[in-house]
Amino acid sequence: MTSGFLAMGGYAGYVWPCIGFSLATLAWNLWSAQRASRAALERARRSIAMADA
Amino acid sequence: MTIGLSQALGLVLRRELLLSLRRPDQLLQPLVFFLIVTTLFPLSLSPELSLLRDMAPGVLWVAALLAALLSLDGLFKADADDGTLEQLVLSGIPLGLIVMAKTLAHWLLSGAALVVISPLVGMALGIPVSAFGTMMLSLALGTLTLSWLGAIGAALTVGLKRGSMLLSLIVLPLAMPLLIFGASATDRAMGGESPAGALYLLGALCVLTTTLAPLAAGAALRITLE
Amino acid sequence: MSVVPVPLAVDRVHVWRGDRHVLRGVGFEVAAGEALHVHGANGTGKTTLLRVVTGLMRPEQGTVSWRGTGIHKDRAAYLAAMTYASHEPALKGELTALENLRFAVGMKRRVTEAELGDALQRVGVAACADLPARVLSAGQRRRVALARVLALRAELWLLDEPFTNLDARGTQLLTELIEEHLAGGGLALIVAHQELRLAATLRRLELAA
Amino acid sequence: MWTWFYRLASPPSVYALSGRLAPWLLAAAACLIAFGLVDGLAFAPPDYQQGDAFRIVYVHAPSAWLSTFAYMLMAVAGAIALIWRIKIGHAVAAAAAPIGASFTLCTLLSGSLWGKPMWGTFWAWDPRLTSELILLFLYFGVMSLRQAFEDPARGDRAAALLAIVGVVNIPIIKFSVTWWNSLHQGATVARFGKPTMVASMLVPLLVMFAGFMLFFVGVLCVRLRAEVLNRERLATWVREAVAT
Repeated sequence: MTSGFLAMGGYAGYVWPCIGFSLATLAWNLWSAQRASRAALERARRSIAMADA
Repeated sequence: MTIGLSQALGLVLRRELLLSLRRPDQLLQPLVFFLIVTTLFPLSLSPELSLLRDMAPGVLWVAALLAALLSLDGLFKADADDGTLEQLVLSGIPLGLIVMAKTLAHWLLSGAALVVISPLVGMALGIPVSAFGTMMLSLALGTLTLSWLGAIGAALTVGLKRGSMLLSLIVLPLAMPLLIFGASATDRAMGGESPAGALYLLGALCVLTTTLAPLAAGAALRITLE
Repeated sequence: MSVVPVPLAVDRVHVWRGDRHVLRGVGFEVAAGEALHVHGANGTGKTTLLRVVTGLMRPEQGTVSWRGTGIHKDRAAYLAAMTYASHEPALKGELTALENLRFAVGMKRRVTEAELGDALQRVGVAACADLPARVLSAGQRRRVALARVLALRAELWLLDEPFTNLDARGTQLLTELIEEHLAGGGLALIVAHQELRLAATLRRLELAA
Repeated sequence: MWTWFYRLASPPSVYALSGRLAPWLLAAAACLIAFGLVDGLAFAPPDYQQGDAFRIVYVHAPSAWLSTFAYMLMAVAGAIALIWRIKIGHAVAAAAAPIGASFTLCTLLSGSLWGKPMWGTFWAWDPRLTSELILLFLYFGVMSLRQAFEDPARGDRAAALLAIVGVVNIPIIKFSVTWWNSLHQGATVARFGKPTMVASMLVPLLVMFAGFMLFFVGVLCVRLRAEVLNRERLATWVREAVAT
């Protein structure tokens, strides 16, 4: 059954890359949102430190 | 502001026209650019008029759009640099009116000029004389619509150092509908069909931008002049 | 006896430029016939304060009011009563001194050619009225900008470094013009780093770094 | 009534709220998307016309919808911030832009892959893909304008205004591209519109829509925290929030 499922009725070459792109988009969004919020925290700490100094 | 709105519009319009006419060399630049870009296509495609004729509306319109867009970059920049834009804003004349006067003056000296020399380009690209009427009408409406969109872009990027590239990035996507309608109006006129549909749509775009753009560009100026 | 509100009142204005807290709760009042001299080192926010008072810039906190009402509430009334001379004289190089004046003043009020001529005469640049502004010297351009301020006959003068590029006679001339303006019941807010000697009530506002 | 809204929209409470909501939203989104994918790819029947290629709709349609929804949200948030001077609107708009742009790109990729079996090429200037491409340009314009200003507050306001101008133009662009397409290609291209959906096909699609929507709000919350911090760096409440 799984080989039929993987073949996607002959369109495997189109369906699976699409799923791949979409999951990649979701992953990128998570990763870059995380990175942005970490960078913002860092910058906030630094400017507070500068303000205190 | 003790002077009436129409006097204010007239005054700023006269000022802009006088300023532009004092620098005629700058007025020629968009026209020469229009001719140069048009010449690129036969060189890159083929000298065969019959071949060029199919591409002619697109070539003419893209060249006209780019020429008009490049000349829009300086719409507010010169006044912003020498401080007169601030005086205009502080004169009490509504910002929308200032934008309207400056954009109309700019269109008269650039967009309209492109329309006047467009038959020259039309012939060079093999557009039949019978289509010249529609071509010029659609170009007039199209360049005016573009001037309004460009005014918003110019107002948003007036203070920026490398603003002209950003201006094109902002305005061209918004100008795609008018390119579609304008080029297809010319194309239909060339094919002998009635271009009425495309012209009406182009006219509608023109009216929409004429009414909304001054408000948007005025608000943009207030933001960038802070 | 209803207290007539002081013409110009600035109340606890705060402005940030990115991280820098440029204006920290600046507040003052200027009455008729008074001038306020704003001074301080470079970068202490003198020009920013002036731009806030002109209304070009909206402060994050604090208000600027003219005759008791916020300048952004009744914008037309305030703009009719004030004139702003920026750090650089706002002239178009391609236009002559007279044309610059005609447009700049004509935008705010109906003005006759005679009045324009008198204003140029008063500031001593009548001779180069028909020369394009780009050929004038810095001092002459400053004087044309002063002619605009004069011809507008505004109640409130907002001047940003008006004495730059002026020679001794020019400084003397400007001092007289300001004194006449104040004597006539006008007000002035002057940003200048040099000392001012005015025969009128002159208060000082120091902007700390 | 307004004070409630102002308190909610105050940066510290938004910062705290979005921090608490984000994990739940993302977890729920993960479940829904997992379920939707499995159901859509394995159990839903193939389309009688396009066969299994049709299953691409389960990712294409939700991301296409998100690409437009994010732009609308960006424009509305920017407008609220411009008109009522509620600063948090600019943070929401700045947070929504990159997410919307990424889903626009995903829509373009999955759309052209979906079109390949039908058109024989990846890109055939299909009206909907062309509008999606122009939407990507609009996103790019707004994001680069926001970055172009040194003073972030002015960049926010300029980007907000451009987003409003953009949102007015989106229907015009969609109409003109469709009009242009029907002009030249006529009806020859088999329009891959919404094929008739039987219930078992529809359920996974709705689940995927819900999953993508929750995912979008979840990521928006995470990005919002970053944008709020960037704009409120020197506010007093940031001290405790950052200290933990």
